[in-house]
Amino acid sequence: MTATRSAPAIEHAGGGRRGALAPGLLPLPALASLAAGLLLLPALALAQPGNPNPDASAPTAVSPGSGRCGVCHPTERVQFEKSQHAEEGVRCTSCHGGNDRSLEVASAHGAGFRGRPARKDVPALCASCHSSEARMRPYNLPVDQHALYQTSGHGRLLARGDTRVAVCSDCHGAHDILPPKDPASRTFTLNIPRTCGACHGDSTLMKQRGKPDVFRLYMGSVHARELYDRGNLRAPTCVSCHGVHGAAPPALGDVDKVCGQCHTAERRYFMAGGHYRARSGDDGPECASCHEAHTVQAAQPERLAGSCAQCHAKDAKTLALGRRIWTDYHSAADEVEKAAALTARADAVPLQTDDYRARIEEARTYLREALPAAHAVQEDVVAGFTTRARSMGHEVQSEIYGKLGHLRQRKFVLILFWFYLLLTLLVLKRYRDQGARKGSPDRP
Amino acid sequence: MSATRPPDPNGRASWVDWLERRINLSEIFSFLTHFGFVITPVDTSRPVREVLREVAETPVPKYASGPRVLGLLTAILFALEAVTGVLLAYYYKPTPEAAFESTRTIVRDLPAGWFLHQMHAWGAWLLAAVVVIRLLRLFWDGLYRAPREVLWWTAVAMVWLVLQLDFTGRLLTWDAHSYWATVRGMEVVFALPIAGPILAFLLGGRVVNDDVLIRFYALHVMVLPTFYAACVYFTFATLRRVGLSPAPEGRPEATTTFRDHLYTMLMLTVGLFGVLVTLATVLPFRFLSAADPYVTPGGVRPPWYMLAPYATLQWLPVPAWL
Amino acid sequence: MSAPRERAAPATGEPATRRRFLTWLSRAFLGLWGLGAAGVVGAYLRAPEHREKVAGHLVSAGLLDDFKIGEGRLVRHGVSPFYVVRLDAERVVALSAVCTHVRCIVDFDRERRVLVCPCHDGRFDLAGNVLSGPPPRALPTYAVSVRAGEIFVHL
Amino acid sequence: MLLALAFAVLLLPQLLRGDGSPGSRRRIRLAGVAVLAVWVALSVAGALLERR
Repeated sequence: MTATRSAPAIEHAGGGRRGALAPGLLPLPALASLAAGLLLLPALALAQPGNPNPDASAPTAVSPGSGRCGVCHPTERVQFEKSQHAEEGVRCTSCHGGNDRSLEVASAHGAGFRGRPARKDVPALCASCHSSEARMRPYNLPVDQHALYQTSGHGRLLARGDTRVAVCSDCHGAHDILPPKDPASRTFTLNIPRTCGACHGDSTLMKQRGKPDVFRLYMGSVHARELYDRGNLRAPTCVSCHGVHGAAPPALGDVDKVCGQCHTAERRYFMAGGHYRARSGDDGPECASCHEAHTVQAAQPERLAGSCAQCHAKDAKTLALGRRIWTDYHSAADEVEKAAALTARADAVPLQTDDYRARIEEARTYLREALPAAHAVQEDVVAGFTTRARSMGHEVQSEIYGKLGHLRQRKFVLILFWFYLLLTLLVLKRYRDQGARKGSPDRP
Repeated sequence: MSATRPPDPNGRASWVDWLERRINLSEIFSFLTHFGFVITPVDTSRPVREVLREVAETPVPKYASGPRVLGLLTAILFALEAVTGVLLAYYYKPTPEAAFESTRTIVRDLPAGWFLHQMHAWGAWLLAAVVVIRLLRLFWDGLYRAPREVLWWTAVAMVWLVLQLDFTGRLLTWDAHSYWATVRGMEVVFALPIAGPILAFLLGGRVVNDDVLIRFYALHVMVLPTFYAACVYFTFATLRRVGLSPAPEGRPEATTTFRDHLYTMLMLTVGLFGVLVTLATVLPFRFLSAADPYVTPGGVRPPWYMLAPYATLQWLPVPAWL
Repeated sequence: MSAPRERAAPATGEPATRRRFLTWLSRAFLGLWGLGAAGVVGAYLRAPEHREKVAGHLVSAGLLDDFKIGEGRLVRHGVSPFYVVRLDAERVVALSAVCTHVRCIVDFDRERRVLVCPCHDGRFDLAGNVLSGPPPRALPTYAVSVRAGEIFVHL
Repeated sequence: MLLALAFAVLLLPQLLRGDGSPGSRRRIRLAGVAVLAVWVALSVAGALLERR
């Protein structure tokens, strides 16, 4: 960051003399620029848009990124100097045109000056570089973002002349563009909901368009809880389901594919089940029918009754099926938890319980497998797992109960044993005394 | 107990006679005299019933009582250890992976497995106590002088063997306490100047791992019991040669019959069994968590017979001893 | 051992039958020790076989899609290994892999669709029936259910 | 240490010949009791040591 640090000194020196550097002052800025130039040499070696003839060591190039624009635009300069673009040698003029070596407004904002790009022009402006295979190749970046954008909901509205939709700069920032890996970036996983929520959480804007405030909905979902409360960066954000540059709501028939990217087992069972077969075209039950689209929630029994009733209101038998599956699952889970509680009791006795714990874990795994299996909405499919979990819980319970019972019995049996033992001693003594009585007269 | 069965006075043919016509039972019985268990010469040309009656009526000193009983106890307890040990060995697997689990199966899951395990453990505890007390008694009564020096040597050897059996057997359960007690015990042994490296060589290294476990197992179930049995034989044989220890001074030597002696011994065994069962039920040895070579549990204490060296080593640095 | 003693001490004048009964009783009493020891040791020694039988009633044999049509696979399950054979797109059968003759593990001959015992060349068809050779009984077959693409065998 | 101790005990018959008189026997017994007392004291110390 030598460049950034050396910049104020140069500006001070250059600013007072309006660009006419006396030969005597040359060593200081020249030295500084040289150092900056050396650091940025790899970046400068690349072809630079809008600045076809970069000359870093020239005395007029005061700041490699922002040139002299920052003298009048300090806020933008500070933002821009931190951005990835500045690091890779993109200059102000690359987007805004004009001449960044001049301090005269007339010549700086002179020939080829674009000023602030209109919103509708932003995607094309970014695409001028980002769709160029040749320019993006060194960074191994995709070049299809602009094409994708044009297919997105945002892009299509923009094409129709609606400029109150997201363009590149709304999500990536204008001057302070950072790579998505940078935690400070707006496109960093943790920040994506807020970035999208800037518009989709603006209730007045969304009301005008007749859309729900999905940001708030998302923040109430299990996905948001996973992301923020547990810090799991693999939890899905907006872009996981809607796409990044091609952001659009998935078609009704595609919801299970979208959710199935992560919930593979659920999708497998869902596709094997009656709900999937019952779908006709785009109509029919899909993931969001029970779990909600943005407020994604685990299906709870109490919610379940409601969500089933959306379609099966008149069908008491089917409604009961859902309840039965839940009862089955919970009774199995209760058995397993009872076994776990019993293990704790056995620990206190103490009995050795390592392998009981292992079996309880196995039973819990079956229970976890039963949840995806429930998406097949068939009783016997779920029962395949719950039965095993329940029987393992039962086995562990009965084994521990047996052992605890044994422990209680032992001391009782010991008393009986002593009674028997004393009797035995008496019998043996009788034998011995009989033998002695008989033997003594023979003895010499 | 057929040893005391007198001949049928009616002369009725029984299975004993039937067998006698084919095998010389007296000859087989006379083996016992070679081992020193029966202290009467046996005339092998006579039928076994007569021999048995004669043996049963042989007057013997009353040695199943008083301090003399200690020698008998070392043999009875050893027999008990052998029986329970063999039964335990049926299910025990001497590898670090399986040792703990197989012991747990025995102790927790097999019917009466806990009983055999605790009997073996408490029997070992009592045996160690008995051999040590016996040694003290022999010293107190001056029974180490000629002609009983062999008796003394075997008694010392038995103490040493029992302590080694205890030490090797302790590790086999491979639970946290037994493992760490062994590790600490081995550290003491390895600290010795000459014996340390030799033992390390014999036991397969200074680290208590699978090599050590299997060698301990071999020592525990084969080598040491064999030597112990030999010691028991030497004891009986020596007793036969030099006679029992003299009666306490000032008291006449009480005599009894061999039959009487056998009954007394049987009653002694039954009583001992009762004591062991009580101990095994009321005060079971703990067996909880599996040994983890990377976690040392607190409260690991050496067995009682090692407490004195342990205390010494705590206060005196090891080199001072050497 | 006390049998002759009843005659050895007749002076007490007790009836011989009562003495004999007492003797019998005390002998039976002592005999219970042997019985008890035999019971305890017997229960201890008998245990492993007993334990094996408890294991598993519903065994997963893997996913249906992993089986090619006509493929048979040996499932190693405790003391009762079994074969799972996929007959066609839908039907799957499960048979014990233990020959009924001398308990050898049979091989699956995919081409002839028979199970062949390597020990004495006993042959079984896929319903378990004996085709040829010494086996005295048919192989036990097990019920199979396919749930969501996974094969379960009811042992 | 145990080994060395065992050898010493093993050679006791040779080490303690004595003259068989009641006096010498009492002395030997006294020495044995003293050794035992030290051993027991050390054992008690060892048992308490761990508890601390």
